[in-house]
Amino acid sequence: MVALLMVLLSSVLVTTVVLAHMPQWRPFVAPTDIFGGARIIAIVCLVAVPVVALLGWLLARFVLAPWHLEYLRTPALVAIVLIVVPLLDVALRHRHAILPQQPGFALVMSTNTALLGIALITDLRGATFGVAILVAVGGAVALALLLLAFAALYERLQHADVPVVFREAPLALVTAGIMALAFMGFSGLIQE
Amino acid sequence: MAKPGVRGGLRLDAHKERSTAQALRAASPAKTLVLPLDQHAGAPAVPLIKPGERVLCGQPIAEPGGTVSAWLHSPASGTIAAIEPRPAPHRLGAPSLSIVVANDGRDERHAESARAAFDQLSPEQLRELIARGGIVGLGGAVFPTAAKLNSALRVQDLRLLINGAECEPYISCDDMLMRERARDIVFGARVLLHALTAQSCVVAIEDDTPQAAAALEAAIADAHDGRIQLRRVASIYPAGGERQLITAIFDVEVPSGALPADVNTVCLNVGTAAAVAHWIRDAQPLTSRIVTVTGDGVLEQRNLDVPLGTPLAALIYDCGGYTSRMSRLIMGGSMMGQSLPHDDMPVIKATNCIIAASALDLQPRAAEMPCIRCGNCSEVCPAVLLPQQLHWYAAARDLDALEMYGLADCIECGCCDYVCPSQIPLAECFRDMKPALNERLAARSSADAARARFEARTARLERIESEQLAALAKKRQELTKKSS
Amino acid sequence: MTAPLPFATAPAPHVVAPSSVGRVMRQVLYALVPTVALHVVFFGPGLLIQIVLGVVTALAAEAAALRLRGKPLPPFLLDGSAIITAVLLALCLPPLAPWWLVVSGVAFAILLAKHLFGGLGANPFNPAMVGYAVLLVSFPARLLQWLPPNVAGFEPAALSFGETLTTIFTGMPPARFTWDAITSPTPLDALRTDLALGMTMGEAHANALFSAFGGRGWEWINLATLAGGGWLLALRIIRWQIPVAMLTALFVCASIMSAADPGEYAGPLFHLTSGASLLGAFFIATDPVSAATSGRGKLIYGAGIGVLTYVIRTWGGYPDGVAFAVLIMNLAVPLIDRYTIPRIYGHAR
Amino acid sequence: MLPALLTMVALAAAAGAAAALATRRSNEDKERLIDEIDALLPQTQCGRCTFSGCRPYAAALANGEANIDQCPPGGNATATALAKMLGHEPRPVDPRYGSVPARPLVAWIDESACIGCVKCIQACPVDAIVGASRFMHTVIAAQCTGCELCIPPCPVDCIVMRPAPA
Repeated sequence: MVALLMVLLSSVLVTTVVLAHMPQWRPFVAPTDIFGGARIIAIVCLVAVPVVALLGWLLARFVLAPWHLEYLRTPALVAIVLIVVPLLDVALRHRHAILPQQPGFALVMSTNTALLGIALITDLRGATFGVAILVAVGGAVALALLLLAFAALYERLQHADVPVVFREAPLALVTAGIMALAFMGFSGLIQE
Repeated sequence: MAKPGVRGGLRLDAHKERSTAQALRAASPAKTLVLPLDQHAGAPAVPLIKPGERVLCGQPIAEPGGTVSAWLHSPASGTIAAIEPRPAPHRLGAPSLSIVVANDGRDERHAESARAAFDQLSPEQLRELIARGGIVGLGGAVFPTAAKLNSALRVQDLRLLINGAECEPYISCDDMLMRERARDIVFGARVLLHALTAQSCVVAIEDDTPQAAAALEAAIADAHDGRIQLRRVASIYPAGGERQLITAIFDVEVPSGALPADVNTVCLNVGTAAAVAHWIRDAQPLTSRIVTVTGDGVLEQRNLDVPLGTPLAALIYDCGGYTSRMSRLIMGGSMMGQSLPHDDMPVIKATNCIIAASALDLQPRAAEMPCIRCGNCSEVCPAVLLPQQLHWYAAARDLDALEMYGLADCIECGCCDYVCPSQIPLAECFRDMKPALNERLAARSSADAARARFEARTARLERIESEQLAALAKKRQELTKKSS
Repeated sequence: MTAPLPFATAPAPHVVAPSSVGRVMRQVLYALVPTVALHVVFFGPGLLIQIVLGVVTALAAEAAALRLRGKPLPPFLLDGSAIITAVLLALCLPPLAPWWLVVSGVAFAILLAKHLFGGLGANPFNPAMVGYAVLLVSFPARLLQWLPPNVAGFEPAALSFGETLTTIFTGMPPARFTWDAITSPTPLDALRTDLALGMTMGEAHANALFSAFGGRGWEWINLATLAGGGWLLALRIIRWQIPVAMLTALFVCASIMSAADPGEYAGPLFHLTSGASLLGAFFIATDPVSAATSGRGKLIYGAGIGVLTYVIRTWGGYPDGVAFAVLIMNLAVPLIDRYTIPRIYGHAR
Repeated sequence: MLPALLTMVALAAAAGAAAALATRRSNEDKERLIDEIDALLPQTQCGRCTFSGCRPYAAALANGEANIDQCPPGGNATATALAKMLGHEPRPVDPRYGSVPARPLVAWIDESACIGCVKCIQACPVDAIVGASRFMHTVIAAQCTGCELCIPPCPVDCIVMRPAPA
């Protein structure tokens, strides 16, 4: 449980810092800011992570396992991410949720889904279909919420009178550290 | 949550009994009267007279300088001493072009032509007549009344709201007016109903003014006019704010950026209604108004009927002069009034109250501390804004966020400021940020308008070109036909 | 007429309520007096020493941070917020905890959790709870060495003030005692140990630490906290939403679980009156800087803390969950605030 | 070996197809992007960006054929907004395209010198000049965007830029 949360946290940290510092990676328009970007990515995560997990599970179960190709699990999962994310990109553009623009969106997304998907799949060796889906959906919801919360927090800190040397990345790291501390409270909740 | 209703606000110490203890009296005439030409909202008025000319009391001395502007009348008989820039209270002491009348004290009245009873006139004629009386909103916004009536007429089924809810502390001029001249208010309301062809009128007052309520009830009963009714609202500042009052009385909210007319309402101050009555019934244009002189810094705290243009110094002298504790001169109430740098300025149409404040009236501000996000400000905000967020983004000059959090809807009532434990001057901070935001909104709308004109022009040029091409082709065809 | 009198001008409004941050913080401190007093009655003078140590550390850390950041000292040093952080943290520590525990915890809270984020008003996490969580994660054993309550039925090792002082500063009990002789787990800790050993609720409750409601002694301390919280509510220093939402959520969770299996789960009253439930509800979660601001936001925030507290207490690895629950909900506050912006007057929803 | 190869090739092919689909931008997408960019521009239609108007500049930006620092009337605010939207590094307006006015200027016609040639009226992109042939012309200050396009055509040089009235 804590291990999973830490993986989510690191993923969120990377995403937010990327959104804040690499505007060219932002997949959205001006009025939407760090939080706006986080919101789109959160929505995408909610859809993409379960889909990736599901496809990964099916692939592992019905293709890789019968042919004894377990060693291909990670590259196969990355490939699945690369299939799912652009398709989602197309779908979102069609629904006018994002502007048709830079390639950053797919990049940020694939980093996230890949990270999480790999974490999930390593966690789920031998899990049944139901458990796999449950954990995938739970992880996606947790990731989405965390991402939104962290982005909102990060935005609130933008105008704070933070000592100069701690601005930006150091502060994000300290914040993530305190968050990790808070998540220690969950230790022992689920026997790992 | 979506249900409209008055939210926020504060119960404040009213400090009104100090100035309502004594009856209304006329102020002693001043020797010189100073009348700024831009004392109303809209375009400045244009003088009709030259320096040295003799004028009579009530004679028009300046005419409207635009569609939204107002007439100006001489408050006394005498000669025009000058037309020159003089310090003006609405500009916080900065000079503004003014007509200076030297009062000869003879009080000769300008003869108005006899006129028919108001219900003999058509609404259009009546509105035109109201405009000629120089009547503007006397609640403080000084918007020309006739312009307000005319612009409201684009809406059907108007209802009239006469605002007697004088919510701001210290001010009692409307309370005094309602006590002593309730009949004028009711008469004015009937005139305005006719001018608007409206069918109902609510006179709204606060529930802590029993004498005014009794006087108005009697006057309404005497008028035998079933269209007019009296309604009381809780005396929670800012109950008398136009939008807040409309919500309290009619249970609708005025949409952001819209006018009361958009919810079928015309809201006018009781003083405005009384001024309309004086003009239409008694042929007295707006040359004087009731002013509350109060505060611990003046000897005699009371309400006076003051000719416009009377210097504040003369008015204070009339009330016994300053006390030794006098420290701050405020035009308006203690929440929204403006602090004036000196008293060599005239009473204008917007002057409802002069507070000569001493340290006993003022609460010294403690040192400003950072916001601790206690949220008291958002609880009292009548516009349901989040002042703590606005302050946060105003400090960072983040116009995007200020727009999103609704700075444009701030009514600058000062409630947030009043309750802030960190003693942050929030109202001032918002007043400072508003021009930048307005400039940005204006730039956006003018860009939109320019785009529309450009597109219209492009379309027109294309159409003309295609028409010319078509005509050319037609001609060529005819020529070939002829030659063949 | 003579030359015009010049008057000093000032922006409106000209009258403001006579309140200040220092006053708000002082009233919170006064409201904590009954809790501290009863704490001393039941657990000896250790808490007072911890508070003194904590306050001195807090002021020193605050002064150092302000100096480093180039801020004026007096207004911020005297605003009392650092003192509240120290007192709340001291209240969470065992009365005989070694001195370096409270000192490092408070220093961590003030320097890292408060000033790193911009000082007063800008810290997204409750500093006292950050300090406590750091200590709990780093030195769990030290934080569980609580004392038995000074009530009939116990033979509490009555330590004198001097002995308490030496114990705190040397980290060793007086020579005539061993640690085991003078310490005792808190009721929450005792309960989780007993349940882990396979006892039922009934058997666990036979322990002399428990009374009809919760832990003996603790029930009175909590009553004092309730009184202090009520006073703050009456003064409108805090609003009802957070305490009510948090306690209701805790009550509902505990009721459902204990109704489902009374042998396995403690009842709602036990949860409300033990651990830091009430202190958390009235004094910790209501810290305005790190809490949600709108009414609805406060309800969500409080309820979140209640549920998380119950979950962590019941199934997690630590005996009490208030600190972690508060920190997790602190993290969610900017998000809650964003989605509970009230509808502005005259705007469509 | 073969199954492994087959699996990975199949997955890679699918990923390639998805990427190809994603990189194709429909016309509708492009129009929407141009509209969004156009909304940020000041609509002076002055052409100082070297394009024939604001929307052509927006189209060039959307196609990656122009830089964000080419709009002097919009000033640094517009440049920053464009940078934010398009994910470029924010930078001030390039002085080669013209200087950023400190405060908004509008055209003003010296009516005593105007000969009523209507050339400026034809030049104005936003119909802000009124007048008829052989009658003097006037700029409607509230509608003038300050594009300066009316200045070169005037045969008697009677148009000057002045600060906009308050």
